[in-house]
Amino acid sequence: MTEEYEPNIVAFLCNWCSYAGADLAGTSRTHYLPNVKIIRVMCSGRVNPLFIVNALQQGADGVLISGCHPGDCHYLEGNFFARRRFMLMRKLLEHVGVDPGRVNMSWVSASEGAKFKDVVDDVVAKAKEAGPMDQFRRRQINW
Amino acid sequence: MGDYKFAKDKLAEVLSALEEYEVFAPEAIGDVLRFKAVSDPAGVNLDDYDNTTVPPKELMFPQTETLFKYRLGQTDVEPELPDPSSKRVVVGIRPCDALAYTIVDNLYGWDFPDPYYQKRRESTTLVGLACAVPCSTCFCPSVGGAPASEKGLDALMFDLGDVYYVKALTDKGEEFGRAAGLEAAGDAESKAAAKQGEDALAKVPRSIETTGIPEHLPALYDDTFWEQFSDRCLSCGICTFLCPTCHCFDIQDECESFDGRRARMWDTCMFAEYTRHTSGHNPRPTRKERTRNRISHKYSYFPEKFDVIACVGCGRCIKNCPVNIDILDILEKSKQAGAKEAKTA
Amino acid sequence: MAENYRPKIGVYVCHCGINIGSVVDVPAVVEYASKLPGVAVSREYTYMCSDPGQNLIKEDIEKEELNRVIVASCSPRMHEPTFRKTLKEAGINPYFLEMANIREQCSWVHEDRDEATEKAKKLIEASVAKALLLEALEEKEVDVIPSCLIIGAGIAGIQAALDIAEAGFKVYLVEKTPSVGGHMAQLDKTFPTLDCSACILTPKMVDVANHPNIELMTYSQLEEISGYVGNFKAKIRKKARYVNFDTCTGCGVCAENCRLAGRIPSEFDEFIGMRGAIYLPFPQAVPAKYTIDPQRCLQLTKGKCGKEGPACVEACGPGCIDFEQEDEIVEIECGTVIVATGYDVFDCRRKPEYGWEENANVMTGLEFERLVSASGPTGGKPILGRDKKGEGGYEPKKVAFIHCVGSRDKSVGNEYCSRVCCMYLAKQAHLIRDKLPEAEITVFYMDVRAFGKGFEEFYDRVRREGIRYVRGNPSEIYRKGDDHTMVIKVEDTLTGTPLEYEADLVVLGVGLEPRSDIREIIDLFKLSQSTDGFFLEAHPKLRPVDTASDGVFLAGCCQGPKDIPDTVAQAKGAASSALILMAYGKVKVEAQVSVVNPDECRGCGFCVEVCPFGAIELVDENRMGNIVKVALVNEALCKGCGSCAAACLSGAIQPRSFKDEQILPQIAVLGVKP
Amino acid sequence: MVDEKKLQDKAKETLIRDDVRRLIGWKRSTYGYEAAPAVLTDASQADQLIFDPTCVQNLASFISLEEKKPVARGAEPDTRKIAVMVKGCDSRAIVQQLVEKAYSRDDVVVLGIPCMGVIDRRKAEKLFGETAGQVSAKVDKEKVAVDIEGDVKTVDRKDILMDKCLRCRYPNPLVSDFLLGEEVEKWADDDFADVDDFEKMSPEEKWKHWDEQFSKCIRCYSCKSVCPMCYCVECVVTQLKPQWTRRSTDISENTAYHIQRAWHLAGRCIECMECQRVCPVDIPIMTLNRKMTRDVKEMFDYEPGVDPEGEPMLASYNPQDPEDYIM
Amino acid sequence: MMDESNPYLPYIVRIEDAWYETPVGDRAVKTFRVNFTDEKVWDTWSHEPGNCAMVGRLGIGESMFCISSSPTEEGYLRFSIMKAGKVTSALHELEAGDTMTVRGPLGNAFPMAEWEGKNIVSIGGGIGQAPLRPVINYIRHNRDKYGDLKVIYGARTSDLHCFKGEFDEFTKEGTACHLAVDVEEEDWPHFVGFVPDLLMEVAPEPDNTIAVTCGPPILIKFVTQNLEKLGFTADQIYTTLEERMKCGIGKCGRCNVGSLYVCKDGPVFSYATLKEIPEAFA
Ligand SMILES: Cc1cc2nc3c(=O)[nH]c(=O)nc-3n(C[C@H](O)[C@H](O)[C@H](O)COP(=O)(O)OP(=O)(O)OC[C@H]3O[C@@H](n4cnc5c(N)ncnc54)[C@H](O)[C@@H]3O)c2cc1C
Ligand SMILES: Cc1cc2nc3c(=O)[nH]c(=O)nc-3n(C[C@H](O)[C@H](O)[C@H](O)COP(=O)(O)OP(=O)(O)OC[C@H]3O[C@@H](n4cnc5c(N)ncnc54)[C@H](O)[C@@H]3O)c2cc1C
Ligand code: SF4
Ligand code: SF4
Ligand code: SF4
Ligand code: SF4
Ligand code: SF4
Ligand code: SF4
Repeated sequence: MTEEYEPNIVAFLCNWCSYAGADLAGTSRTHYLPNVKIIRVMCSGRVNPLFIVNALQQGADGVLISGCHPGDCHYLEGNFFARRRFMLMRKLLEHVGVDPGRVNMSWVSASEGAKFKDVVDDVVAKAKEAGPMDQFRRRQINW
Repeated sequence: MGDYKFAKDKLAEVLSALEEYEVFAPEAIGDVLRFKAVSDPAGVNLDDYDNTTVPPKELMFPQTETLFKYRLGQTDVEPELPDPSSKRVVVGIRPCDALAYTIVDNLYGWDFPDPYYQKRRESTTLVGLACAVPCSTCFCPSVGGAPASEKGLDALMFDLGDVYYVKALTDKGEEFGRAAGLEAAGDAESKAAAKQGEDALAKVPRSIETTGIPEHLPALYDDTFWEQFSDRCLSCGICTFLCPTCHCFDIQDECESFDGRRARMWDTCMFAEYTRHTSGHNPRPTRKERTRNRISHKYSYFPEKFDVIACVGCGRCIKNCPVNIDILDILEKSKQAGAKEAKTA
Repeated sequence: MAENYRPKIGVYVCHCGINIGSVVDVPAVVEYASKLPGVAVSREYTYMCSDPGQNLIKEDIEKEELNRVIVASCSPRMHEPTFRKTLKEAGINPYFLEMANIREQCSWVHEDRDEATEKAKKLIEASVAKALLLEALEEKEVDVIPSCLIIGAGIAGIQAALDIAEAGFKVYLVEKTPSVGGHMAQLDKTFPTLDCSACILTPKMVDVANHPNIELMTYSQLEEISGYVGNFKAKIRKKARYVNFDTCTGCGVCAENCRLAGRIPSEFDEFIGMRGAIYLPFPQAVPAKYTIDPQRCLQLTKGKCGKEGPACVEACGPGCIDFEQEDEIVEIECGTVIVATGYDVFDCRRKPEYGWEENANVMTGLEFERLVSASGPTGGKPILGRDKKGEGGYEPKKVAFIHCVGSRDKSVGNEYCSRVCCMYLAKQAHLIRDKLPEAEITVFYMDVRAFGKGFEEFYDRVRREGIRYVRGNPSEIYRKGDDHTMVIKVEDTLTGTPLEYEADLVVLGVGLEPRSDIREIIDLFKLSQSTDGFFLEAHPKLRPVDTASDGVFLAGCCQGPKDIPDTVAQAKGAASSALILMAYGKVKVEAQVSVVNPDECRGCGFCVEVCPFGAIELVDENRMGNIVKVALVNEALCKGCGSCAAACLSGAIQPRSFKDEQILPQIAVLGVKP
Repeated sequence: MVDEKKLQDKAKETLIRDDVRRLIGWKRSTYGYEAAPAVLTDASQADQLIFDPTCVQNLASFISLEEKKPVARGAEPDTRKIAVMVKGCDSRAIVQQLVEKAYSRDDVVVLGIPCMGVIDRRKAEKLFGETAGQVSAKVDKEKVAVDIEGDVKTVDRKDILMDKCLRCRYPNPLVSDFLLGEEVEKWADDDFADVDDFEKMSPEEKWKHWDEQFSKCIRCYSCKSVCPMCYCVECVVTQLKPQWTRRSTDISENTAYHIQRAWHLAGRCIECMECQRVCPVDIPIMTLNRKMTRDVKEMFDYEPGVDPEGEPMLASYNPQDPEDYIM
Repeated sequence: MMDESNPYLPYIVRIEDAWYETPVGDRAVKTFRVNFTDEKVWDTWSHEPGNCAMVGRLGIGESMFCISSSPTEEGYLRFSIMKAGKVTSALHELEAGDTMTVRGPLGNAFPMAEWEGKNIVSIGGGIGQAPLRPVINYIRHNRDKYGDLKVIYGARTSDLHCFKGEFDEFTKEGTACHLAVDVEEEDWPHFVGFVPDLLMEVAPEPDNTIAVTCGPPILIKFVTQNLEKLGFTADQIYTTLEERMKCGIGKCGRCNVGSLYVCKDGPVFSYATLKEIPEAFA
């Protein structure tokens, strides 16, 4: 598994902080890796943990959920629920044998464009370490 | 037709000799047995096995099966038919499960014959293994079977201690004997086998008299009799998924961006969604109707259409039902209820 | 246009000048998009957001009967409203728009042309996948309560209040301290014109107190706010002043008699002057009503004041003093909110090397303002080192001003420029020159930023008044001996010579910082902060007074450092934004609200527990003759956050435009490796 | 120990009540080591009822299993109560169902039974083989006596009782209107050693383990059908719009199904172990549930099914919740 | 006939024309006129009024619909499809030029030959007119073989009437058309009320007459009751049944009513047959 592979990461970013943070990374021309593809949701609390399972089934090598820092949720408390959910979902996936490095969460505020870059780099590095996530992929299965 | 035998410890060799066949035999994962294509003949063990949990119906009618593939935007479809020339042999199938094929054949051969099922049937040789000790929930003799029933089989093996006695029953069975390079058996083996069959028959633990059942079940259509069972049914469908004669399926399209397939997968009349219309109307809205349909289908509707009860008495539904819904219990009680119904009518 | 029609999608890929086109291979992306399912038109254009760009979309909608539009350009946070409007004008539902952010997420962050192009393709494909399942949404309007709540009565709050009140709308102006005025009231003269701060501010303060449309609540604090744009409900705590507000005439006899008179450092005078436990913060305070400091008042803290009981009670003619007074909670309803809570000056304790805490003759710019103010503790005389009775002291002979204290300084965490210090130090240098023509005045600066109207001229004038500007950033300031001589260690960076400059008054040009209590407001309104810690505006350029919360606007220094003219301008901007809503009288409520499928809801109420806005309740539903409980969403309260959807196990509740069935196809596209 | 006579009398008394529609208890099964649930509507049937260690089923499941039949126009729906017998573990299902508003407390009559443990059919079959005969049993602090058609065999509790009983923390019902029998003393605690053991595996080993287990799954959904907490009108796993999981049985869909199910039971599973018991292909489903139970307890200090006033775990939070891996 | 060797394989058809019968929205009815992409199929194709077909869209699935054109309308097939769930919604997205899949003809048919020489009364409601339309057209195109033809049809509102234009045509040809809406509406010249009531008003003579009816279950129930009141015997009444279907060829198991498979033994049944099967009215 040493052969270099480019992991594919699906990210769910809340509109108010993290998506804005990613925008800021853009406006400040902060270069980061292209492996992460962003889906915009209004709040990290919107992200159904089963989305992760689905993303892995589709062939993603990792996922990232990112929201406002605790206490800063535009919707008051959505990220608190999200935190609970993903703390737990990660454990569940880990128990099933999914490398925990594939499930990532971050708090990125609208002003943390630079942090967003760091998060992306980190998530990609972890997915690289975990190797390609083939076992779970729908289209990998022979039908 | 010839009689053959081989030493029990030669099983692996015999299986290895079947080069031109894809060989299927029961395989254990933990305590659960299921027929699987044999990858390592030495690993096959036909001792101490009652029957597989999942019936070998999956060999003719896999739980999930591609009907055809396509590419969106193109105007042709590509059927995924099994190749009838690829020969398969199932070693160790129990007589009840082989009998089940003969029942399902009726339906899959009816009018629009089902090529997927039929092609698999045609290409498969069934080498049965007679039951020396019947299972705890078995009642095959009551529905036309027996621990050493030959119906539907191409060959039948008997476990005679040190040797397997193999009785070829059809040409396919003969061919199997030849391909496996079996030696001819003698009278002794054939007698021992017959004896074993009789003994086993006597040991079958449960039974039911089926005469009249197909006729009186419809009369119980609205009877509250069903509820004493259906009230505790989970609608889980184990009974039907595991039944060797249950043949219902769902068809769904699956697509990966542009590549798609239409596939069918096992379904069960015990699920509420099975009959639910899009409008929300459900002709079988509660477990009562569903339980009634399962039993009636096997013991009344199917016989009415095809003149044979769609049950081989394998006892899987009894054994695996988590809430002790016991088909024999239902049938027995249906007789009492039927009698009552008749009286009041 | 019928929603059920087969989706006909138009994809519009923007070059954004060269912002996108220089990195992403736009023609290749356009070509790729044209083959995606449902795509009828795929085009490129230099500036999609320009009029011709929008017209292109409109024409296609008309000619090609498009019913879905995808604009691949900048962030939806930038132009989603623009293109929604385009769709609307072209006669299709504005929610049939999806944007692919190929600028912020592609061309600006990736260099490799191929990688960026591939990613752009994927992002558009995901947008197409979602667009296929978009639904038409209805934009509803609710009435806007014609009143505005303004928090903070510095010059920003005052100006906004007056503008709104003048326009005929009700204003609730809430000020934490006993008087309006804010920092501006503390200033002596104001740069660059040197108007007397009090002279220009006081009339406004009086107006605010007297305006029939303004309900002024000083010494008050916002406690709770709920609701949504157009319909806020607020709870305001009016703190007990222990003085009857209505009968107090402001005569001040009480304060004169207070047993602690002149013994408590006055916050208004930046603690260099004194007040009593009952006090008026400053003579021109509005309202001119006295307040008892509950932390210091002997009666209130010890239960006993002197032998004969509280002196103030004795002294007060109209008998206003009431120790039993309690805080009062006022509930109000308002349609809009302006936050104008201002700033704090940099806390010099965070720069101990300047010795501010230990040395009375090292003072902040704000302290200096009080020192030279005619209404200040010294009556405007620059006298230092007086004793407790206000006697003695000296006039400084050598005065030093230090620029950029707590600004542009990574070591204290403030990278930004505070924008006013250069000018106020120049102003102060001028003032001291005025008062002490003989003094030696030196200003230590990094650079001088005199960017405003009349600033450079003013700076030039000050320099010509015999004030020395030395370029250097002092590393240390310490007391030389027992007298008041301070040594400033600094390197003149123009000549490269290290200096040890001596002065007997050092003024630190402290910068502006977010208020230390800023969290109170953040927690109440869920506002975001920018990196510098000030409130984050909705857009730094185009929506500088708006926040992410609809109906809540920003004015003044709470959004970032600025001088008075800018503060006033922004206050007027915030006022006009609030006025737009109130004048129109209606506001669109979120269309992307959640909906419940009552056939799938199991009535568990998880969503009810999760919803931060209390927008969901369980109601009875007749399911084929059986009464069951199901969830129901109040669309006016729902903000569309979608937390409920993630909590609902059966997927019965879904936020419109972000439904599971709309997100899953996006995952399906983006999950696959290119 | 429960006096069956008293139990039957109480059942009769309950069934006679005007406001009770049906009573769910246990009766002797037609064969084998597990009793059968009995759904009674008439006091005359109460004599069938039993309670002994063969009474494994969690009858709380049947409250939600009963379909709400369409009511003809003009007719009144039957809103009478359901009476249900519950063991200690099962009673947590009632509590959790109440937390989740599956019904209100007034809709049920709970007949609680202190329990000393129930038989694991699989363990029994290993010990004594399958049987076509009827079985009854007795249990005390040390031993279980199994009576197979008169043939009595006595074994150690740990060899035959269900795993959940060996670590049972709630042998006495947490909610009941009537207690049938005397409360018993708790004999065990739960240290989650099974979860710890499992966690020693590497991700690859875990995946391999589940790959083998999940590939057996025939997706009969019995594990979900039997679960007292799974009472959704339509389960997400069978929904078509959107379709979360496909019906095809392959390792991807099977795994997805099991993750979905375990996820949905996180903080809700009350450890009655019914799911694992009913699985026809012996998939150790509880391993996932146990992991969730342990982590929910450890991370959020939450235990489902003990406090009827409690908040649902996933619909609540604590600002101090852990967030160690969050960047 | 279908590919004999594999009844699961569909034909691909191209939509020649598609239009809405009722206002666009949920439960709208859209009619598709289709032709085989491979015109040779016509050589082996033959269907009768009442036959159905599985119509689908690759990637989505297929569902059962009756062929709403009569075999006498040559060169095309028609389907009128109500938007209900997954497949029908996907089909509604299609327009002229797009392709669909068709698998059929399936099921039995109305015994048109048997009915020759008889009077026919067709009683339909809503989308239930779809299986009746081929019967009517078959008779119109074989006018001399049948007796009197009466058409009774209703829907909730006139908007929701399917095949609106065609009734005028029938009337012009001399066929009596009785139309109804459930509730009063402006400019409605015809009957206001439910179809079973309209039936009583029209009161067809049972003598030598066959009544065919189709519509929502409640309509079928009251229409049959009223027909019996008018003197029709069970074997003079025909209707079609609807059950959930997947294979359409009697294999997948779910459409059984008693021992009959609606997809093969039906969907056309005489009331005489149905009376014997309690499940038929579930
Ligand atoms: C030393 C110094 C000299 C200056 N000199 C000049 C000058 O010469 N010319 C010039 O143009 N500018 C000058 N400035 C800048 C000027 O002070 C600001 O531009 C101006 O005061 C900003 O006004 P504001 O209303 O935004 O904030 P503030 O004046 O800070 O007012 C905010 C008000 O809100 C209140 N408040 C805060 N939080 C709450 C709450 N939670 N609830 C209720 N009320 C609250 C506060 O009590 C305060 O009254 C100077 C600044 C300094 C530090
Ligand atoms: C013999 C017959 C003739 C029909 N003729 C017509 C017609 O001419 N015009 C018309 O609009 N409708 C007709 N229907 C009904 C039509 O089949 C259903 O509306 C359609 O299957 C709903 O499918 P869906 O995929 O949109 O619904 P979904 O709920 O998304 O699909 C679920 C699946 O369930 C099955 N299903 C669900 N409801 C029904 C149902 N009522 N009948 C059969 N299968 C169902 C199908 O297999 C379908 O693929 C007919 C049904 C039958 C049995
Ligand atoms: S009905 Fe039961 S006993 Fe009969 S064949 Fe099926 S599983 Fe076996
Ligand atoms: S196995 Fe038992 S509980 Fe499950 S559906 Fe069949 S009869 Fe019902
Ligand atoms: S969470 Fe879902 S199921 Fe529960 S009440 Fe809310 S919408 Fe209904
Ligand atoms: S009960 Fe077992 S086989 Fe059935 S779905 Fe659950 S895990 Fe799979
Ligand atoms: S698995 Fe989830 S959606 Fe399905 S029934 Fe259980 S709780 Fe409901
Ligand atoms: S998941 Fe299993 S153990 Fe948990 S409550 Fe449901 S059935 Fe019981």
